[in-house]
Amino acid sequence: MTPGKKKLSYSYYPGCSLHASGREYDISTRALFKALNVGLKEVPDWFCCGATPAHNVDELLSLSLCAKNLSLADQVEGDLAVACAACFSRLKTTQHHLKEDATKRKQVEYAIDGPASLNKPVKHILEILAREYGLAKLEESVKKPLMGLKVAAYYGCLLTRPPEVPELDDCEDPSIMEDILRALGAEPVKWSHRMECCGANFTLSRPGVVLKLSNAILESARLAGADCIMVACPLCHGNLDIRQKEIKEAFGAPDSTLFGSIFGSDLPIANTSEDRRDLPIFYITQLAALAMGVASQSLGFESVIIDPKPLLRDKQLL
Amino acid sequence: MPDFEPKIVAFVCTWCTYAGADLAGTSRMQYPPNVRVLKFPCTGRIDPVFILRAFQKGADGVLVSGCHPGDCHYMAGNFHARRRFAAFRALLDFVGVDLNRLQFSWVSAAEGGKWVEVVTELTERVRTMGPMPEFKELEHEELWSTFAGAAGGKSAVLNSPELKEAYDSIG
Amino acid sequence: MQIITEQNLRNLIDLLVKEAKLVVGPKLSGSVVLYEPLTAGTELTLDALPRRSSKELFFPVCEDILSYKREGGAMKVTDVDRSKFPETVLIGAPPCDAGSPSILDAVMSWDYKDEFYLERRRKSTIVGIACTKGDDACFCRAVGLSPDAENGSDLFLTPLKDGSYACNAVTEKGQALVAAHKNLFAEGAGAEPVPFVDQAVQKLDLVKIKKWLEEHFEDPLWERIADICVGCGACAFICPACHCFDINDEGSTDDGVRRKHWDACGFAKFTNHASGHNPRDVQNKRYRNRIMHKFKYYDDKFGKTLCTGCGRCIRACPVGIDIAEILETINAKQD
Amino acid sequence: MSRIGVFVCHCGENISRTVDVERVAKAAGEIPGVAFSCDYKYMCSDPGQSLLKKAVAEHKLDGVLVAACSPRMHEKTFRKATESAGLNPYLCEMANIREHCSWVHEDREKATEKATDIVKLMVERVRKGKSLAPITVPVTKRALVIGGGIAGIQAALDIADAGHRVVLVERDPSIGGHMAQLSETFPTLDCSQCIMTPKMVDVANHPNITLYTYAEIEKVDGYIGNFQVTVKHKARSVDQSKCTGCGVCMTKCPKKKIPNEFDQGHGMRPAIYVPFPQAVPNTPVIDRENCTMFQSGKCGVCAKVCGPGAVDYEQQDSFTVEDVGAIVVATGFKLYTIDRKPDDSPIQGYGEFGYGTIPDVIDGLTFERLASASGPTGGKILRPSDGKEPKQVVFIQCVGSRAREKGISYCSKVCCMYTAKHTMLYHHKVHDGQAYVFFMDARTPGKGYDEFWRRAVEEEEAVYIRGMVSRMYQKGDKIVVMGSDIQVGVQVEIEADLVVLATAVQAQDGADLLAQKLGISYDKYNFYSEAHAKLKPVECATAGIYLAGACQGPKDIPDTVSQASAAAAKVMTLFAKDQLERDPVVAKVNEKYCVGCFACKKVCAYGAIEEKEIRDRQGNLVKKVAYVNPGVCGGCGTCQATCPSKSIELDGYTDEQIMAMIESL
Amino acid sequence: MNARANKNHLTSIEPAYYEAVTEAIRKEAVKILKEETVVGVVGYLPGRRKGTATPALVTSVEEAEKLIFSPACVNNLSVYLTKAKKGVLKQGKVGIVAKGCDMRALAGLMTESQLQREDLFIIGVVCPGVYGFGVERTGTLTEANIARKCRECTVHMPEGADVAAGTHAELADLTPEEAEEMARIEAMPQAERWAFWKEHFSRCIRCMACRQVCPFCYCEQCLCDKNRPQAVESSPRPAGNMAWHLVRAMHLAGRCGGCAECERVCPMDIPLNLLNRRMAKELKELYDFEAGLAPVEKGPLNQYKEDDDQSFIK
Repeated sequence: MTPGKKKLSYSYYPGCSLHASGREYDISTRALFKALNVGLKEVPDWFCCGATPAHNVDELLSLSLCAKNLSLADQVEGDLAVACAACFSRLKTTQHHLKEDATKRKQVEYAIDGPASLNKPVKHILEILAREYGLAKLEESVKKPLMGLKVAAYYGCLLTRPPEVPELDDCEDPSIMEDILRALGAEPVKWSHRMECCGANFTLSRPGVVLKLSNAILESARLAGADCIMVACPLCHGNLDIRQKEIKEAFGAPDSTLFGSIFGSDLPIANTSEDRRDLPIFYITQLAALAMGVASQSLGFESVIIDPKPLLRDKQLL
Repeated sequence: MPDFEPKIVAFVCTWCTYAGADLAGTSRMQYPPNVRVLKFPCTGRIDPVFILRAFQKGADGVLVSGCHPGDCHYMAGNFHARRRFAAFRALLDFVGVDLNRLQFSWVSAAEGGKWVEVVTELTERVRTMGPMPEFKELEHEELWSTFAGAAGGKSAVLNSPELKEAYDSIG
Repeated sequence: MQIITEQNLRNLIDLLVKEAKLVVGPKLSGSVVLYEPLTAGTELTLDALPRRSSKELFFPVCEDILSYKREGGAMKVTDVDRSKFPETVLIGAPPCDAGSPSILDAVMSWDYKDEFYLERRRKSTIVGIACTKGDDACFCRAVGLSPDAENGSDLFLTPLKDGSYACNAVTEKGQALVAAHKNLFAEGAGAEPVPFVDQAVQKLDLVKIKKWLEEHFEDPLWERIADICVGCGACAFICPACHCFDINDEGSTDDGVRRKHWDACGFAKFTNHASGHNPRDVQNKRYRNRIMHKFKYYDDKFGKTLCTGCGRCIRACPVGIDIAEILETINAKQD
Repeated sequence: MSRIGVFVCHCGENISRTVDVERVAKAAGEIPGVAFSCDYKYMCSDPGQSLLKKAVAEHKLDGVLVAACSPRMHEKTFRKATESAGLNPYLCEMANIREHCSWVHEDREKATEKATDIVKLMVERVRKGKSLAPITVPVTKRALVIGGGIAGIQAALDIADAGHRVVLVERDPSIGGHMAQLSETFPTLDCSQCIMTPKMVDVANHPNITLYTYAEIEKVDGYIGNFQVTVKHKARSVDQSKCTGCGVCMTKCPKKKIPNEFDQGHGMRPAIYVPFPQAVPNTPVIDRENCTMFQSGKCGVCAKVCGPGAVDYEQQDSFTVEDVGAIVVATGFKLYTIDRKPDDSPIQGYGEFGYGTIPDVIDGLTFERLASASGPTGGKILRPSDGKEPKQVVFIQCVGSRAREKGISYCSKVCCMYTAKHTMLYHHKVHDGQAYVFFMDARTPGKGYDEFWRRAVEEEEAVYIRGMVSRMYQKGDKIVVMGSDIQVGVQVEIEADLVVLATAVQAQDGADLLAQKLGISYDKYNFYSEAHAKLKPVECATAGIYLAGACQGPKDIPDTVSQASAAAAKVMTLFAKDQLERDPVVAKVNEKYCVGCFACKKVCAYGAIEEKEIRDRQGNLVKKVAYVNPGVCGGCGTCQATCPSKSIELDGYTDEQIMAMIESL
Repeated sequence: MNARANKNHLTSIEPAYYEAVTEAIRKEAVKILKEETVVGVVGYLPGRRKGTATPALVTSVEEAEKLIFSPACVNNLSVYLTKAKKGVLKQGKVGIVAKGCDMRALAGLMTESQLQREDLFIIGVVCPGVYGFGVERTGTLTEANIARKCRECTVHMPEGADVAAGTHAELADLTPEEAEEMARIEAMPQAERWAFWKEHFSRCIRCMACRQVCPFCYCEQCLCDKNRPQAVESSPRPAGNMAWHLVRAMHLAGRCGGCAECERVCPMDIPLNLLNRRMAKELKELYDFEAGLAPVEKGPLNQYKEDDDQSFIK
């Protein structure tokens, strides 16, 4: 495939979240790709990748789920585009494991009754935008630059980890989101918690942990002066958006602590911000589509909890 | 084949496996007497041709043994040997030699017991397999045009003084 | 004229095998046709020229000469029992193969009598067959033979259009063979013979070529045509007339076999002296020897050309050296 | 026809109990080429050896086979006896019918048969064997020491004290190395410079030592006993023979704000400088890249103020060739940095620590300079960003070390101890400060080491947290260190004023390039490889080259000094004789047939094989062939097994011998 | 990418393509001879018989104008640089016409210090395939007369040549006969494999064409010609033949570039390339090495890694 000559076109694995709680990620992805004139063809009959609990319960099952999805994806031309960070991680991890471990590969191929497609390139939306479409072209395509919007780009824990698997960017110090934001005309803030985990795995089983972890992320973004947070994962979005009010209630007072101290008062405690303003949580595709001039009505801003429209209006982006 | 005594040839390095076999001796361990040991400075010196030749000359099983990786007295000889023999095995397998007759092992100077184990296992395995027919048969095979049946006519002993001198000077 | 049907020809083979004779003829061996012992008439394959010539019947690829063993202080030497060589019938050799013994007999019974060759030769009967195939490498006519030349054959068969063969018992051996199996042969006029194939190289003036060779031991031609030779022995080994051999002791100094096997002038070590000196030190000198031997030296000594024009060397040469082309080149020379 | 004598030993009853030695001797007598055979009770005894010598003379033997114990036991004995009987010792071999036969088999019949076979086999070996002459190599009794840290200094002094001449080459302007940078040393807390500088002065004053500083190894030719080493003397821009070391140039130099390497970039130095006040030699160099004179051509102050006129802006790099017989490599180490690594580096940086962008995150060596009385802060612990005294200091061990995911799996060995030392030094200097240490394990094997560590924990109030740090980031003027305490099982977050990283000890930059020049091997971390991990820990595989100190792997000072003295002892052993005698089991090339594919050279672990040009009488190149340097060849024979045309052959184990043995099976 | 799907299914290559390549070679050869860049060019001249070609070293412009490229240009010419025409390299730079498969030999010979890149001017041929042995030589290359090795060619673009003649971008998608045969042999029971090879090797007459035509058999003293000691019997008997072919395969392991010349020239039709290919496959699997893709410092059997596979060692 030679970029530039041929129209970019991808097979597309949305994953369960994007058809449910993260629907706005799906619609904005489709809207964005349409605006960029990039083909996107959904894999027929795809099913759940098993993220994020399956691999902790039954490794073989989780590998087989992804392997089957990959072989389904093989039927559609073009590299496989994935928006959900968890699906992306599972699909890439599966390819990685099965390449390394012939025994497992045999087991999985037996289970899915066919060859595991280990060489189908799996690409996250971020790398498609930044590398395949290209930052320069992205910048050119911007119709409505996101001027003055201070964004905390939040990577979460899955996009770049473990180091040898995703091949997306530097494992601990990535810049791909910030690069895209700059291309869109927004202002990425420098902040500390962009790589921390929001606790997605525990969202149902141990919500307390989630509240703590997500609070730390929100606080860090507020301290850095961000107007909003940008994510690339429906699970992160869920925690940061849906639980934001809950978090506020749990950690209302400025002196509540994020973490317990182990040596009583010996250990210093992280500060919290004075102002606990609401932070709208955007998907990368929502912001990008907005910048491409896609009508805001078709980006799912209505279905989120923290209404982003006041902020967007404030920045004259609506 | 109850009476079959396999002929086992062992190519060993002097520093590890030969010493390991010595240790088996000083420890008075017992193992089958079928093995004949050829000492080399290092497994790196062992040419695949030697193995081939041993089979041609009637070996039913061949053992190649040297120092464990990292223990080579010459630093890397066994590493080179390892690659060489990995390739040679593949070749023998491809032409239809049963690799159960060719054993490779690392036996250190401290592993008298392992030497006994390796030699015993190979000897007994080859014993159950029976004599190695392939190369031996090949040795005696002739082209049709040679009329192999004609070999073994009348003999004469050459021992005139001149001839004797000539022959003696050869070897 | 005597006629034998194809079926009877095969039956003849079956009978000969029953008579405990060694019957050798073209036979499919793996993917190639070779002269090999036939166990039944059905094995005879006449639609392709065998890859190797029939010379190995008398001059095997490799044969034992003697074996030796040191016993005590003395060396015990055991000869090969040549009386055990079997009676042999060669069936289905075209003139370019059947003709080779009549060339080689001269050298093999010259000042040194090669007992191995001669014993085999004495015990063999050759049934030649006229050649109706041929390709652009064939040039038997150019060296004085022809697709129906009977040289060397004891019995000669000519393929007829109805699939049977006209027979001509050339020698007593041939007559004896026919006489012993009379019922397989029938008297008759026979159908039309199958026509022969035209040859690209027609006639060469072998006398003129020999004269040129005599005068051009040193000539730029040698370098030009022969420096591309890579020095293998393919041409010599499959040639019906080449007869160089090497003798090797195999085994140890105390116990072994002395073997004689084919050698080739293409090999770098051909004529290498024990001193390490080699008078034919480069490839073109070795190739020159090949031509000289075939078209001059052998003629000088025995009045024969050491080539039957079978074209095998042309087909097999890895680098496309074409002896017919070389002869044509020499033939066309004015000086 | 050979005339071999076979002597079958009873070894008391050790052999004769299970092997019918008389039958073996009789069978041996019938092997072609055997002229004499007998059996005897104790071949190794004096009468046994006399029997051998007598038989050699009486039967005009030209080869000897003693069928007895393992050659590892008595080969030397019988070769000596054979030699005294007038034969080449290498014509004597042993057939091992004790360890490999009588001791391991019980069946007398089968043991006898096997012993006979072993004898037959070995007779072939003797029959095809050749006389070999021992190889002698002349030795130049002058040593080269590369690297002027404590390892190089110690080795140079030891060799020089033994009366041999030494050339010491140091890359930097002064010797001293890392040890000169240290504040105090564990486990005694004595001042590093106090024990180091006298040794440096000894080097400078030693009549047997030629010191080249600001010099590097350009090229190494030759082999054990006979190396020719080209040394590049980098242009100092100061004539060492004229400079008095008065230091006026340094005080007058207008360019003074250059970060001082010796202080890990935290102090300042002028463009003409000595790295530190006690430098040896005390001759400054001009840092041309930072010198106004060199950059713009306008200045020349130092030349003007220099009384003796030693400053020479025109000076060029120069080269000398040193003939030496042995080389000690003591090039030391460098510290891992957490910066982003170049793309081609197999070692990863620390993105989670911000890739070194936080100014108050420093490494251990920088802390040494902060704690050193001669350091940039005069011994006060002040943090680099704002010069404030840190009240909360977090020390993190194993940064880079034991971290496979970062590309380094080894332990750096010294960090546990120096971190403990750092907490103590900190506690001594900042009484109200608190030190935290994140650690995986505390590794303290050494004399007095564990006691020292316990003192840090128990008496000096360092808080040791077992666990690693996952992230740190700047928050205001604090550094938030997020980690885990795996013993308590909780996440820990500390707001620190200063973070000190015990970063991994790594091989010096360019260690691989130097190794290639020397022809020595190195591991994947570029640490030099010793010839044998246990038995030859200071020798390189390449004969005549020895290792000292951290260039071979992380080491503390006592270990380094010990190894340096060991390397010196090896050099002295080599220099004890005028000529080096070697076992003649070495490879030889048949130049007639060698076609120069150099497969042998590629597999030779000793670097013994060189390319040799064969020229005709007119001097035209005919071909290139392999040449084995017998002084260097180790005798493994890997080259011969590799050579397709067998144009290289190992004496003592020729193909002819081996084939004859196989033939006799 | 599904590369195979994009390959041509039509296999017939018309004479016009070869004529265009011929023109390009002639032009280049004439140019470098005229400019005295080279002392000679090793290329192909037409043979007497229709559809044949023969290797030649041309040293003049007139001769260079006769050079050809056709499906009959089967030879791997690099053999001349290490053997018959070795001497010419001493006189100066030499031009050589090389197909992709021949280039692998050149790279291998550079690895083994037998050639220097700067001594060569490589006229690479974008080769769509050559004739097999004993096929109809009609001038047009079809699935029926293409050589077995060409059916699975992976190197038809002459990477690293000084100039490339021809433009043929994609190869036909043909049945990989050789790979299939190898798979068939590998799947045989061990005794059947032995019988297979024994039958083939028994036919060998030791004419040494395989050795002589091999660019890598450049030893001046072949191990198999040595008689002190005699490691391999030199007489053409089944025993010595087996040993000879095994030793040769072993010596070529990790070096053979897969030109399959040995197999082509074998007058007894022994499938020798299968042995070499099997070794190449093993070394690729074990050490991820492919011979001849570019000159390298060391071949796979001249180096090692500490963690090499040793599952076969006890």
